[in-house]
This record gives sequence, C-alpha cells and structure tokens, in this order.
Amino acid sequence: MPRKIFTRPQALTGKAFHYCPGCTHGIIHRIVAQVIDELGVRENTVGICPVGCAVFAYDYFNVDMIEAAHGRAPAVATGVKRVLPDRVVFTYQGDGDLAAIGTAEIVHAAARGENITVVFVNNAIYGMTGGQMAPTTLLGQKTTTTPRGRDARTAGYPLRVAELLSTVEGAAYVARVAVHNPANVVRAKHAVKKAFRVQLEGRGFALVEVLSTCPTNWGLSPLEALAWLEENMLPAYPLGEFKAPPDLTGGDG
Amino acid sequence: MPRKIFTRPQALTGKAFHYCPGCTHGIIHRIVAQVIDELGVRENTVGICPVGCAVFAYDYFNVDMIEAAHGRAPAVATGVKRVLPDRVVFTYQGDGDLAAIGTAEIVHAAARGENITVVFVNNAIYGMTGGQMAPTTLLGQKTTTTPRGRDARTAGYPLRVAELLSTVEGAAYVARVAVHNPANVVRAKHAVKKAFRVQLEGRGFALVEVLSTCPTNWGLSPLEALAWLEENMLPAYPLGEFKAPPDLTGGDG
Amino acid sequence: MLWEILITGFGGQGILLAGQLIAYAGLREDRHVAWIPSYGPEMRGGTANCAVTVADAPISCPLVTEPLVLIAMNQPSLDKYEPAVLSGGLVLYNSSLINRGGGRNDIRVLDVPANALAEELGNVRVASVVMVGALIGATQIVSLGTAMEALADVLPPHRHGLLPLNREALARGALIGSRCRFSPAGGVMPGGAR
Amino acid sequence: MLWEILITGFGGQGILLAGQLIAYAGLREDRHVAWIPSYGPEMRGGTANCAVTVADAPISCPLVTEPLVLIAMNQPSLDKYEPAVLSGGLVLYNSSLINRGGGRNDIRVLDVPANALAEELGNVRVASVVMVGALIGATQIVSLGTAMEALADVLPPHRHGLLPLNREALARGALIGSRCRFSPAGGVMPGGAR
Amino acid sequence: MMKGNEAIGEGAIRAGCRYFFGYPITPQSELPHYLAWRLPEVGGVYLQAESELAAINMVYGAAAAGARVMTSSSSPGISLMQEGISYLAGAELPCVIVNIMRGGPGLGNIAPAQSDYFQATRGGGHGDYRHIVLAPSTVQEIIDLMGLAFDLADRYRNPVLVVGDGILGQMMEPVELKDEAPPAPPPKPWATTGIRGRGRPNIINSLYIVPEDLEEVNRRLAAKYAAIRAREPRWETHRLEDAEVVVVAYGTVARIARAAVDRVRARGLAAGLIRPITLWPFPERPFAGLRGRVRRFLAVEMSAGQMVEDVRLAVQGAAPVHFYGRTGGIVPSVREVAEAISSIAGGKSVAEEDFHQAAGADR
Amino acid sequence: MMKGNEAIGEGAIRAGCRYFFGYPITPQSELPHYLAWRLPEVGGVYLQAESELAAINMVYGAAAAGARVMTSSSSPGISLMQEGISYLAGAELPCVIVNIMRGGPGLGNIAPAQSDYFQATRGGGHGDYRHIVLAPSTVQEIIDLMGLAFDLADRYRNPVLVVGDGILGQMMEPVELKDEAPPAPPPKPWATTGIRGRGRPNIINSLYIVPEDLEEVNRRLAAKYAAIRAREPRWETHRLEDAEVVVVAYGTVARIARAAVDRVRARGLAAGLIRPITLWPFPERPFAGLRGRVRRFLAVEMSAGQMVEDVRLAVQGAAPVHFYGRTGGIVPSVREVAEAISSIAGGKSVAEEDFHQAAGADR
Amino acid sequence: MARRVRITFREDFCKGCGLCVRFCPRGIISLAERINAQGYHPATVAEPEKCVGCAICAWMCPDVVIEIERDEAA
Amino acid sequence: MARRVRITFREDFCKGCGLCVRFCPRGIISLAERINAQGYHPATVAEPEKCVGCAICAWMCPDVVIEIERDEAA
Ligand SMILES: Cc1ncc(C[n+]2csc(CCOP(=O)(O)OP(=O)(O)O)c2C)c(N)n1
Ligand SMILES: Cc1ncc(C[n+]2csc(CCOP(=O)(O)OP(=O)(O)O)c2C)c(N)n1
Ligand code: SF4
Ligand code: SF4
Ligand code: SF4
Ligand code: SF4
Ligand code: SF4
Ligand code: SF4
Ligand SMILES: [Mg+2]
Ligand SMILES: [Mg+2]
Repeated sequence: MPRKIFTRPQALTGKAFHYCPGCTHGIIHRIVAQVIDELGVRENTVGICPVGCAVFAYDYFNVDMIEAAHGRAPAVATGVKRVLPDRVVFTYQGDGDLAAIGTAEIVHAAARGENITVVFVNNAIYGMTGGQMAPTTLLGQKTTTTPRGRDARTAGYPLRVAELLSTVEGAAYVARVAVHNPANVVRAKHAVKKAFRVQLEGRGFALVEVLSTCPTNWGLSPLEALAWLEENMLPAYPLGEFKAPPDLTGGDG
Repeated sequence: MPRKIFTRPQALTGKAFHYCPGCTHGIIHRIVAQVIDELGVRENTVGICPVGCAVFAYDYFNVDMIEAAHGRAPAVATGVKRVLPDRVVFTYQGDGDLAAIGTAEIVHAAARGENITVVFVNNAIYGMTGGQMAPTTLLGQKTTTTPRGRDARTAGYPLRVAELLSTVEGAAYVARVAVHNPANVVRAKHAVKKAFRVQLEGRGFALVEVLSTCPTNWGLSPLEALAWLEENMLPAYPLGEFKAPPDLTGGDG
Repeated sequence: MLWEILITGFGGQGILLAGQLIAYAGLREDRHVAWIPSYGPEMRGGTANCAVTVADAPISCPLVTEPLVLIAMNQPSLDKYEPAVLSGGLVLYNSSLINRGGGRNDIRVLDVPANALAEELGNVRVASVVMVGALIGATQIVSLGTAMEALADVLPPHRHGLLPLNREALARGALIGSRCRFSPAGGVMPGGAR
Repeated sequence: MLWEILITGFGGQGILLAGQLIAYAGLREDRHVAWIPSYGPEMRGGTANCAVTVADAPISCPLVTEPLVLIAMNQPSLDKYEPAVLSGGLVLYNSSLINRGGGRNDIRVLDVPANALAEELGNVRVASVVMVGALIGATQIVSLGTAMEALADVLPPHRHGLLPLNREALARGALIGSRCRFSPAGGVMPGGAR
Repeated sequence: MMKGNEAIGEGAIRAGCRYFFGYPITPQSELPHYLAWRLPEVGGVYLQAESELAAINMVYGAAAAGARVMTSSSSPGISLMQEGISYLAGAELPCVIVNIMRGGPGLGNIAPAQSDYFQATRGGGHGDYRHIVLAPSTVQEIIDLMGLAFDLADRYRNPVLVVGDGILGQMMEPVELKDEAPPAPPPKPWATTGIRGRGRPNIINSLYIVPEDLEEVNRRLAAKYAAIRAREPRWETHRLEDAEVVVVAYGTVARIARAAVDRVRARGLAAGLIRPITLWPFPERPFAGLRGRVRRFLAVEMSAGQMVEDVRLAVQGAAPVHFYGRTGGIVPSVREVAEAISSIAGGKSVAEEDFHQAAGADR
Repeated sequence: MMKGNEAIGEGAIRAGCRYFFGYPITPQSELPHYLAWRLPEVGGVYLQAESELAAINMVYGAAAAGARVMTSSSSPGISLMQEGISYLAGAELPCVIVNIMRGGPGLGNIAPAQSDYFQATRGGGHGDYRHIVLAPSTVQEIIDLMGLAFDLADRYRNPVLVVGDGILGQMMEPVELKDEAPPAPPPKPWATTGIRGRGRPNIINSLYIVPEDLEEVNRRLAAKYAAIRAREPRWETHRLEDAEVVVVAYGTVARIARAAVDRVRARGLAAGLIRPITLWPFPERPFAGLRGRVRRFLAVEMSAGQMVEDVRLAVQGAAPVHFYGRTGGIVPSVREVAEAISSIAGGKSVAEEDFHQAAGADR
Repeated sequence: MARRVRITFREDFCKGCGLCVRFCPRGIISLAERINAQGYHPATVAEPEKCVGCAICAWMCPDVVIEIERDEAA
Repeated sequence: MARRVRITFREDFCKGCGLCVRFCPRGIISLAERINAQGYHPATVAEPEKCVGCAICAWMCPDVVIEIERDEAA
C-alpha cells in the first residue's frame, strides 16, 4: 500500500512560483497550504495577498484570494471577516507591507481582536522593489537606500513586530519562527497551524512572524542566505511564542 | 520683595483657551508652557498641533507653531527636526489623532528614535467631533458610536499606547501620567520636563501620555470627570515610566 | 403662502427645538416644511440659530437668508439678523433679555417677555416655546392645537412628562401674540413660485 | 544618419551594458544618443532588452519600435523582434545559441558566434561586447577605438581590470562584423528629421 | 421628518446595505451615530475604522465578499481614500461612498462647500477610472438616490459616490419611506466567499503585470464607462422651455438657484435651471436643444469654479458660460444669485476669474 | 549620460534641494537610490518614510521649516498623498513632488503611463487648489525643469508637481550640468524656525473656522492661481506655422508624436505639434492663432483620454478634437500615431470613445 | 519674618469649572453669583488673608486664571 | 516488514537552489549538469534506493518540487 509521505498540498494550485531560486517565500507558502489542508478548510478560506514579492500569491493558493493595496491587507481581511464570520480569513504580508505602510492597519486589527490569521514574512528588506531598507532591516545592513549600511542615527532601529503586537490586548496569538533549516520549518508550520486554530476557535487575532530569506537582494546564494539569517537575524529577532492562549502554549499545533 | 509664586507662563500667548469648562487640556497646555519656560527654549521651539480639540493650540503657545493634518504631527515634526536639528520640536496630540489615524506615524517616529517630544492627551474619546469612540475608549464606555457601550467583540479593546511604544527601541522615554489632582499634575509636569530634556540631550524619541478629562462628551461635570478618570481610567491605564534612560529614571524632571 | 422663519439666540435656549416644533406642526397640517440648523463651532456655548420654512407649495430653497419672520432670543442675534428681515416682515423678540426693539419702521415688531413668562411657569427653558406660541398667536401659521400635538413629536419620550408645561407655554405665548395680528400680504415679497 | 538599435536577450547576458557601450561611444564622437532599457518584471531572470539611438541630429523619439539594427542574443528574442526590423535593416544574431537565421529576405543578417568567441577569450560574459564589436565592424556606427575608450565609461572602476579582455572582445567581434559591410542607405527609412 | 445625514443611513439600510465602515468627521457625524444604533438592530455591522484609509479598504474587503457596503466621510477623509477608490474601480467592486463636502483646501473648516467636484468627477486617484456621482438636493431625494446608488454600483460593478454638504446633511425635511423589504442584491458569482460549491477560486485583483492584459482591462472599463455615459446621466430642469439665460447648479445650491430663477422670472427675465443629478456622467443632453436660443449660461457653485468646466464642455462655445461662486463655507443667497443672473443677462460678465471680486462686492 | 530618474535627483540637488522624504515604488526607484548616496555627500538628508502619507507630511514639516524639499513616488503613492498636497496648498508651502506615472487603476502595473493627468491638473485632493505641473520630455529638460520647479514653488509658495513615466525615468541621455553653486533660496520670513530674533510666532496653518476668513484665503489663492495662469504656461511647438492637423502631446509621448509629425510631413501632410510643458496651467495661447486654419486636433496620450478635455476647452468648438491613446503601459509607436494623424486628416474620426477599438485595430 | 500672599484671578478667563474650589486646602475659594463676560460664575476668594499661597488652585486651573505673589520681608 | 520509498522531482519546477542538497541527511541529492526549461540545473537523486524517506528535502524545498511515497508491505 503506497502512502504519500509528502505531496503537493491541495491548497496550492499547479502553478510554479515566480520567486527567485532559494527564496523561502516558497517554503512559507507551502506551510500555509499544508495547514489549510490539514484543517480541512480549503473550501471555506479567503486569503489576502500583499503588495510585495508575494503579490501573485493569488495565483498559487487554491482558495478564493483578494489582492489588497500595499499595507491594507488587515483592513481588507476585516471587511471580509465581518461579512463572512464563518469563513477562514488570512493575510500574507511582507515587512514593508505590514511593518511600514501598514502599521496602523495591523495594530488596529490586533487591537480589535479581529478574528483573522496573519502570516508575516520578515526578510529584512523590500524584495519586490529592489532591495530598499525595510523597518526590519538590521543595523549596518546595506540596502539600496542605506548604501552605507543602516545607521540608527538617521534611519532608526529595526522594528520588532511580534514584541510590539504582543502588548495589544486583542492579539490572542503572536509568535516568531524561522525557516532556515528543517527543524525550524517544522516549528514554523506548528505555529501557523496554531494561528489558524485560534481563528477557528474564535479566539481573536493571530499572527506568525516568519524570518525569511531574500537571496537576491541580500546579494547571497540561497545557502549563504540561510546562514546569514541564522547568524544575523536570529540575534535581533528572537524566536518563540510571545503571546498564546494558555491551553495552546508550546507543543505541536 | 514680591516673588511670583505662580504666573502665566511666557510660553502661552494672552489668548483665552476655547476648551470647555474644566477640560484638562488647559492644564496640559500650561504644563508644557511651564516646561518650555523653565528650560529657556521658548525662542527655539517649534510646536505641532493635532486635529482634535487642541487644533487651535497655535493660538495659545507663544512659539512657532504648525497645524498638521489629522494624525500626521509626528511626520511633520520629523520634517522640521531634520531641517532644524538644533530646534526643540514637540507635538501635542489627542488619542484619535495619535492612536487611531496616526498609529503608523507615531510608531515609526519612535522606531527612528526621532529626537522629538510628544505630548499625548488620552481622554478616551474623540472630543472635537462629538464624542465618538477612540481607540482608548474603555470597555463598556458609551460614546456616540458605541451607544450601547464599547463591546470588545465588535469594537475591540482599548489600546495602551505607552506600553506599545515602550517596546520600540528608538523610544528613549515613555511615561504615563494623569492630571486629575494636584499631586499628579506636578508629576505630569516632571514627566513632560524629562521628555523635553531627553530631546535637548539628543537621546531620541520621548512621549508622555497624559490621562485627561472630557467633561462635555463624558456627560459629566468637571469634578465628576476627574473622579471618573481616577476610578475608571487609572485601572486600565497604569501610571508610571515605561521606559527611561537609567540616569533619568524616577525623581523630579 | 411661504413662511421663512429664522430663530436665533444662545446655545441652550431651546432654539433648535422651537424650530422643529414649528416644522412638525406644519407637517401635521400637511404643509411643506424644512428645518435647518446652523452648525459648527458656533454650536457649543455660543450662538445657535435655525431656519424653518412652512409653505403650501414644494419648497425651493430651505435656506433662509432674508426671513419673513425673525424670532430673536437675545440681543446679539437681534442686532445681527434684524437688518436681514424682509420689508413688511415680522420680528418677535425676547423682551426679558433684550432692551430695545429694532430700528426699522418697515417691519412689525412684537416684544414677548419670554424668559419672564417661562420663569412664571416654573422653567426658564420653555422660553423658546413661549415664543413659538407668540408666533402662532400673531400669524396663525399653524393652529395652536396642532402645535400642542406636535410637542409630542419633538420632545423625546422620556421628557413627555413636560408636555403639560410646554402646552401652557404655547398658550401663554399665543395670548401675547394675538395682540399683533400679522399678515404678510402687505409686505414686499420677492420670489415667483409662492 | 539615425541609428535605431534594439539589443535583446536573457537577463544576465550583458544586454544593458552593451547598449550603454554603444551610446557612450556615440557620445564620445559628439553624436546625439539615447539609451532605454526595458524594465520591470521581465528584468529578473527573464528577458532583457534595451534600445539605443545614435544620431547626427537631435533625437525626436528615443523609443525604438522598428529598429534599423537588431542584436539578438537568444532565440526567443530573435523570434519576437525580427519581424519589427525595418526593411533594409540589419540583424546580428548570436549563432552560439541560435540555430537558424531569420526568415526575411528584405534585411541583411549576420551570424556571430558570440558565446563561443567569448568562451575562447575565457569569459562568456563578454559575449555581448563581441556583438558590439561585430556591429561596429559591419556598420562603422562609431570607430572601434572610440568604443574601446568608452569601455571605461560603462565598466565600474573596480572592474577596470577587465578592460583588456573587453577590448579583445570588441576587436574579435569587429573582425567578424567586417565580413558584412552594411550601409542603411538602401533601406526604407521613415521619419523626416534625420 | 428626518435629517439629511440620517436619511443617508436609513436610505442605505432600506437599499439592503448592512455594512458600514468609517471614521468620524464633521459634518457627517449624524450618519455614523445613526448607523451605530440602527445597523445592529437590523443584523448589520457598524465598524469604526482606525482611519479613512482603513475604512475604504474594509469596504474593499466587504465588497469582495459580496456585501452591499458603504462608507462616508468629508473632504479630507475622502482625499485619503483616493488610492482605495482607484483599487475598487480597478477590481470592479461595487460600493457606495458618501462625501459631505466641507470648506477646503487643507483642514479648511466644517462649513458647507462643493469644492471637491473635480475630485469627484475626474477621479482624484490614479489611473483611468470613473465613478458615478450622485448629488441629491432634498432629504427625500437622498433616500431615493441611496437606493439608486446601490443598484448602480451592483449593476456596473463600480463604486458610486454620493455628494452633499453640511446643509443637506443637517437639514430636516419630511420623507416618505417605502416600507418594502430591501431588494435582494443581485447574485455575485465573482465574490470571494470561499470556493465551496464552486470549485474554482475567485480572485479579486487589479494587478495586470503584462501591459497588453492591463490595456485589455482598461478597454473593458472604458466600454463600461461609455455605457454609463450613454445610459445614466440624470438631471432636472426648471422653466427651461423658453429660457434665454440658463443657470446650472447642483445639490443645495440648485435649490437656491431655483428660487433665484423664480425671482428673476418674476421680474420678467426668461431664466431657467439645469440641475445635474449625476455629476458624472455629466448630463450633456439637456444642453443639446439650447444652442441658438440660450444667450448665456451661468454655473453657480460653492467653489472657485469647477463644474463650470463641464458646462463649457457641454456648451462647446455655443454661448458664453459665466460663473458665480462662493467659497470657504459661505452659502450664496437667493438674492446674490438672482443678481448674478440679472447682471449676466444684462451683458455684464461674472467671469470665473472675477468671482472673488464679484462675491466681495455682493456681500 | 544620465538616467532620467537620476537626473531628477541631480537636478534637485543643483537647485539647492537638500531634503528628500519618500517611500520606495517602481518605476522611480533609481531616484531614491541615487539620493540615498548623494544627499549625505552634500550635507543633506535622505529619509525613507514609513509610507507616502508620512513622506508628504514630512515634506510639509520641512517646507514649513523653510527648506527646499521634495518627494517622489508613482501613481498609487501619489494618490495616498492627496490629503497632504491639499494641506500644502492650503498652507501655501513650497515643495516639489515627482510622479513617475505607471499603469492603473489600482495596482495596475509598473509600465509607463500618463493616466494621472486629471489627478495632476485638477487636484486629486479636496478643495479649490491648484498646483503647477511640469512635464519634461528629455533627460536634459528634467535637469532644467527641476530647477524651475523649485523656483516656482518658492515664488508662488505652492507645491509643484513634476510628472514623467518609466521610460523617461529609465532613459539615459547626455546632459549638460551647469556647474554653478545652487542659488540661495529666497528668504522665507514666514517659516517656522523658532521665534528668536523675530519675537512674534509664525504659524503654518490651513484651518479657518470662520467661513468669511476661509473665503478670504480662497480669494487669495484664486488670485495667485490666476497670476500663474497668466504668467507661467509653457509649451513648445513643432512645425505649427502652416499646420492643418495639430497633434497635442506631452512628455515621452510628445517625442513619439514629434517623430510621427515628421513622418506624415514627409508624406505631404501639413501636421504640427503642440507640446505642453506645463500641464497646469494648460497652455491655451498656442491654440489662439489656429482658429480657422487648423482643421483638426488630435490629442495623443498614454491614457484613455484625459488631456483631451483641456484641448477641447482650449479649442472651444473651433475644430473637432480627436483622441488617440494607449493604456496599461503600452507605448504608442511612431507608426501608430502617424496613422492616427493620417486617418483623422482624411476625415476619419479617432474619437475618444473609439479609442479602444482603434487601438486594438492598430496593434 | 512676615509673609503676605497676593492671589489674583483673571476673571474674564474663568469658566467657573470649580476645580480650584475643590482642591484649595483652605477651602476659601467659591464661585461668585455674578456672571462674567464669557457667561460663567467666576471663582473668587472672599477672605484673601486666609490664603497660604500653596498655589494648588493655580496648578489645577485649566484656564490659567490664577496668579500668586508673595511679599517676602527679610 | 519491507519498506520502499519513492522520491519524485517535478523537475520543471526546480530552480536548482540547492537547499535539498544541503539538508539531505544521506547526502544523496545533487544538481544535474543539464538545464531544465526554466534554465536551472535541477536537483536529482542518483541512487534513489539510498533514500530513507525522511522528507527533509521536501520540507526545505521552496518550490514544492519533491514528492515522496512509501510502499508499506504489511
Ligand atoms: C502605495 C504603494 N507604495 C509603494 C508601492 C511599491 N511597493 C511594492 S512592494 C513594496 C515593498 C515590498 O516589500 P515587502 O513588503 O517587505 O515584501 P517582500 O517583497 O520583501 O516580500 C513596495 C514599497 C506600492 N505598490 N504601493
Ligand atoms: C482626515 C481626517 N479625518 C477625520 C477628521 C475629523 N476629526 C477631527 S478631530 C478628530 C478626532 C479628535 O479626537 P482626539 O484626537 O482624541 O482629540 P480630542 O478632541 O479628544 O482632544 C477627528 C476624527 C479630520 N479632521 N481629518
Ligand atoms: S526578491 Fe527576494 S523576497 Fe523577492 S522573490 Fe527574490 S529572493 Fe524572494
Ligand atoms: S469636547 Fe472634551 S476634550 Fe474637547 S474641549 Fe470640550 S471637554 Fe475638552
Ligand atoms: S493658593 Fe492655596 S490656599 Fe490660596 S487659594 Fe489657592 S489653593 Fe487656596
Ligand atoms: S479652576 Fe480656573 S477656570 Fe475653574 S473655576 Fe477656578 S479659576 Fe475658574
Ligand atoms: S527523503 Fe530524506 S533521504 Fe531521501 S532524498 Fe530527501 S532528504 Fe534525502
Ligand atoms: S530545494 Fe527544490 S528547487 Fe531547490 S534544488 Fe532542491 S528540488 Fe530544486
Ligand atoms: Mg520584505
Ligand atoms: Mg481624545
């Protein structure tokens, strides 16, 4: 009896990703799709794409999808969820999208305890537009708009979104994970699954920040990028659950 | 020899405030003016007004003043400060202005460690527009847009700005004070003074959240409003310094 | 007939309610009516005014810049708006708070001690209702009975205990108003569609 | 004379640099020049192309939709753009990656084994520079010497170590190009202001 | 009797709208206050957004989910919505947006104005899009046009803007409410409601990275706008039959202008009125028959002269087009407008450029 | 040789601009990349804002502080700035805003477009305000117009918009840079720089709560705009002397149109070109002398037809005004435009409404 | 060391909110019967000699109505 | 109990990023010499019988190239 150990999730269409080689956006897409499959909510789900490298996510997720304006995915998700409270609504957003232009929308979706799931891809850069500084860019990191390296005196400090949002009462689940090696990819999936379960159980706002690579704009090979993430991002962005309903803390999602 | 114990600060013009009787916006204005006088920076200061009941602050502060668009005072202040780094730049903002429409601007001014001082007046309501719910409105509080009392399930939870911003690295000083009795008014002044000193010493972003009354839209007399603040707002919004440079923690400003 | 009425005074004098009372009474008599408040920064504490139009034909313009009737509840508003009254028009003023009648001789003027009467009735807040009574007494714009019924339209249910007091205020005002039988026929009235 | 040139190929084949090299060389000879890349989503990984105009008079329109010269570095771009070449025009194609010449008989076609030559020189990335050499050899649009000087304009300073290699690539290309002495005079050329 | 702002809310509810997302601003506050009470009563959702930006994007989400949805604001808030409106138009999502215009530019004031006409009719956002603009002038018409607004939005899958000013919003007039059950909105098979029972994902989107594809979309939109231009212009005329001077005005100002027309008619001047009800598409048809007879046109606006351009485009040089306007929240009086009519009729010109002097002299 | 986007930056620096606040967006990214290097070199400040909204309000603050300051974006980002631009105009603050337009509406794409013409010329924000709009068509002209933009902004205390498209932004052309020291900006006694040495506070504001006061401001603004209309229209003509068919086009498209005019001239057709350099104020003067002689006008745009309205307003019915446009990022070719000219000259009409069919047939 | 305190109310600025009345530790401030230009009952001190010059009233006054001076005889 | 693992690469989706190569605990994946339709050197397993079916490669693959099945004979 052949058993499928690993197959393409149903919640992905058959279309090949447009991401650069080794870009971990693809891993995160697949994780989300796996979770949707495992929870059996594919027919019931509406996803919101960001403006960012994941702008074409509507071509990849095999569910109803909405392309939102840059940064406004949480507001769009709110509109959908208020009309269709029994649907599963998620946003998928980059760090420019969520942590820069969309700051107000994410903070207030969290404050409202909006019953949605947010997958937040922190790659410390604006990927799509050519490698400009993101709010999450590390100090000293060179980007096309910090050509001499990010200097806190003129360009400020990296924004730690998970920490920020975990102070907000309406946020039920806030975690940070990474996808730079297999163990962490599995943990990331557990966190994403919890974030969906929180929504399914009507507990409020759930966000998973995923540390991700951008080989192209970091100017590194895919493997170098994984190492750079581990060496540079992990110290600045500690992994873990920052907020979780007591009965959901730790363990497998 | 007659000694002035208490006189009108020089940093106020001679114009009477337009605020409602007993509205503590007036106390906060005076505190800011006292601090400007005491620090001797009146001729060197540029203030930014919000859109809110304090919109006419440009008529009251005897310094150069700019009226900003609703919520954008921190961005305007950034523009001024980058051009004139040796001037003292402050914003004065309500909770609708700063904590709703202006969320992104305040979070990022803090993240940049923008060297400005923010006076944030939390009166748990939109005063100027007729008593609508603010992000800071308490659960159960009746407003013109939560006529049945704020219900977390539909209107979300009160946003605690001081707690939120104290997670941000660029914020050098974050405190919450109140002005409902003399002792607290004096403490509030100390905090505001520290927030200006932090700027003068180039240490970065400083914000003082001031719990304030809105007798008119709370539907209370001025004295009842003070009591309501104490009984209802203090439990939800604990006072204290949430972040301060070690050498500036506690004590008189 | 087209009645264009301006009611002006301090905030808190019941100006807006007085205007609504006239409008609702007109509505109960199947007339065309409109009511417009002034709004904005003037509202709080400062001056308040509203315009009421009662007409037999559909109302073109519900804005009243040249009233046929001015009801002035305090001195500043009398000073400000009296010059705008149409020649041949009518001014009712609150003589409890206003010393002098207007300075024009092409209009009719009626002094109504509205505050004094209202205080006699035990509640100074019905002064503006006294004025509406006086308006009705002077002009028969609507019948007094209709106005009394319309009180229920404008007072919120939890204030309906005050209906008798307000009826009394209307009646007292009407008595004073009836001293001055005003008919606009003689006035100069612009506008074609009346 | 108005030279409108389209250079097309994969991203990473040095297309944009080749175009700039021609433009800078033109500039060094005091000609009017313009250079426009295609940009956008096609950039990364996918196709790349740029347009170069070199003219004796001011350039009206720097966009090239109907090129006089097409330099095609791969098959898809030859297929896509060859039909647009002006009648009487010239196509240079990279015969290392492209099997067949074009299907038109109203244009001149020159096959240049650019990749092969570049690999011979030890660096496949100079294939597009070989093509520029071939263009110069065929057309004398600029002098070969000027192009060699212009290499310094387009290579960033930290790459100037590669100048000799690139000069060699230009020279090899020019040799091949000189097989085909192209003069556009015979071609049908629209446009009035040349 | 009902206040204009409340009538907007009640009109929306009776049109089957159950979702409101907005951010407080004067002078439209009675509308959110009203809906904060009423919507929960009818099983709907009133949500105060953190900003106008968030509000318009919540509208985008709710519209994508297939709901009849609206937002409301006043001038500065509407400016903040321009990106969102362009997205709504690009993704072809139906919704209704209310602008109770106030004095500008900048913070301006909260007094009545009509100075967002350009923004409303030319699309303040980016790209080639249009939205229908309805301009009621009575409280009853508000009720009626709110129903129409939702119908048109759904019919054309396009945002519809309803514009008024503080006077209309604060005004009370009697209204007749039809006691019908709200019409069932048309089926929306394109809505993103989850693929259950459908199989294939629906996608709501305005990104078309290939220019040919985006041009195709723009063609489809252009065809739709052409259809709207052909079918949907609405207007009212008053005493136009034999008019030699024609006033053009909308909303509150149209009522003043109508009274002014009556006033000068009483003095023997053959004046008439065209009141555009749709500002876009601008009603050009009523101008068609006037060539030759009408000697002069007069656009009257609470602005420095914006609709006057549409009047000029409609008149195409057939007769001089004059302008009379007040700004900053000043409402022109019947007398002022009547004098402006008389003065242009007598040959004096109240040109756009002179409006400020003219207005000044008139006070 | 310089890229257009870089020329914007270098032009600004040579005009004395030392402050840039902006948010990344394609296709103008080379400009912020360039300035992120260059501004610190000349003692200036490059600041990446958290959004376009923040950026335009930083510009507001820097302008209030008396600096020469600029921002830059592309279509959706410019839509987000509309409230801020209205505030800048209302508070009469000088600044320069660059819009490298892309395909719309909504997210559209990043290909070249001119479909923000209405927004640019009619004020996408609320209230009666205007800003000068400059439309360069070569890299050299970018450099020159950037200097002019800052001068005009300061002279009139008004925002100035510079519009281009991705082609112009990415294009490299030789430029001549004047090696002069940047001009000292004019004194700004109104700037909020602290009261030292002045005594009385300066206030930057656009709030005037009393309608009479706000009308006064609007009158002052209207007078200023009238002065700009009288003094500042700029344009270029090409072979207009004896033209019977006149093409009107700006920016990149004007270069295509110029080549097309030459092409049809070569075929004996008496065509000419008017290239508006200022889109607002729209240059009406070059149209004045054409009545009678010119049989037809043709507006060519990368839009569904926007400037065509200004051409109609300028022509005032004197001759038919046709339109040819491409959208979605498609750039019309010289051949297409030449054919459009020939076809209307021959009497065939390429009407606005038909643009999509026409464009389709042309491909 | 004799000390004399002088307390002054800028009466036209007073809005009769009563905050000074509430917090004066000596309980000597009251709202007057009369109405000021703004239409409010202004705060007043009937027996100024009882004032200790603590300035608590001034600190609590939202309208900067109150000024306090002290004569300090050495 | 005999187990057999079948690993399949959807080669046209592979971008040759090498993540699977790096993380395969058995070190059996390599990038092929050939170039696929997208222009990349695709990943491949030369000795599939060495595969233990741990699926680590699949978990790390950003392009969902790899599928793994196991025949479970009872
Ligand atoms: C209003 C607006 N501003 C700017 C842009 C340009 N833009 C597109 S994506 C993007 C940022 C992408 O960065 P991020 O969100 O970190 O996503 P990533 O590409 O890194 O996954 C920006 C600024 C836009 N499309 N719209
Ligand atoms: C863009 C925009 N949106 C909305 C408004 C309307 N508005 C004016 S003040 C205000 C809120 C005031 O509340 P807050 O900031 O709490 O100040 P307060 O009056 O309570 O001191 C709002 C929503 C506006 N002027 N501009
Ligand atoms: S640019 Fe960066 S984030 Fe975007 S697809 Fe490429 S590697 Fe991934
Ligand atoms: S409305 Fe409230 S906040 Fe505003 S002045 Fe009055 S009391 Fe103060
Ligand atoms: S200074 Fe002190 S004692 Fe004197 S009146 Fe004020 S509070 Fe009372
Ligand atoms: S606190 Fe100030 S405003 Fe209030 S009553 Fe006392 S003096 Fe008057
Ligand atoms: S399943 Fe495990 S052993 Fe097999 S190829 Fe993948 S990583 Fe290697
Ligand atoms: S990880 Fe996936 S895409 Fe990368 S080389 Fe392996 S199979 Fe190919
Ligand atoms: Mg990113
Ligand atoms: Mg508030």
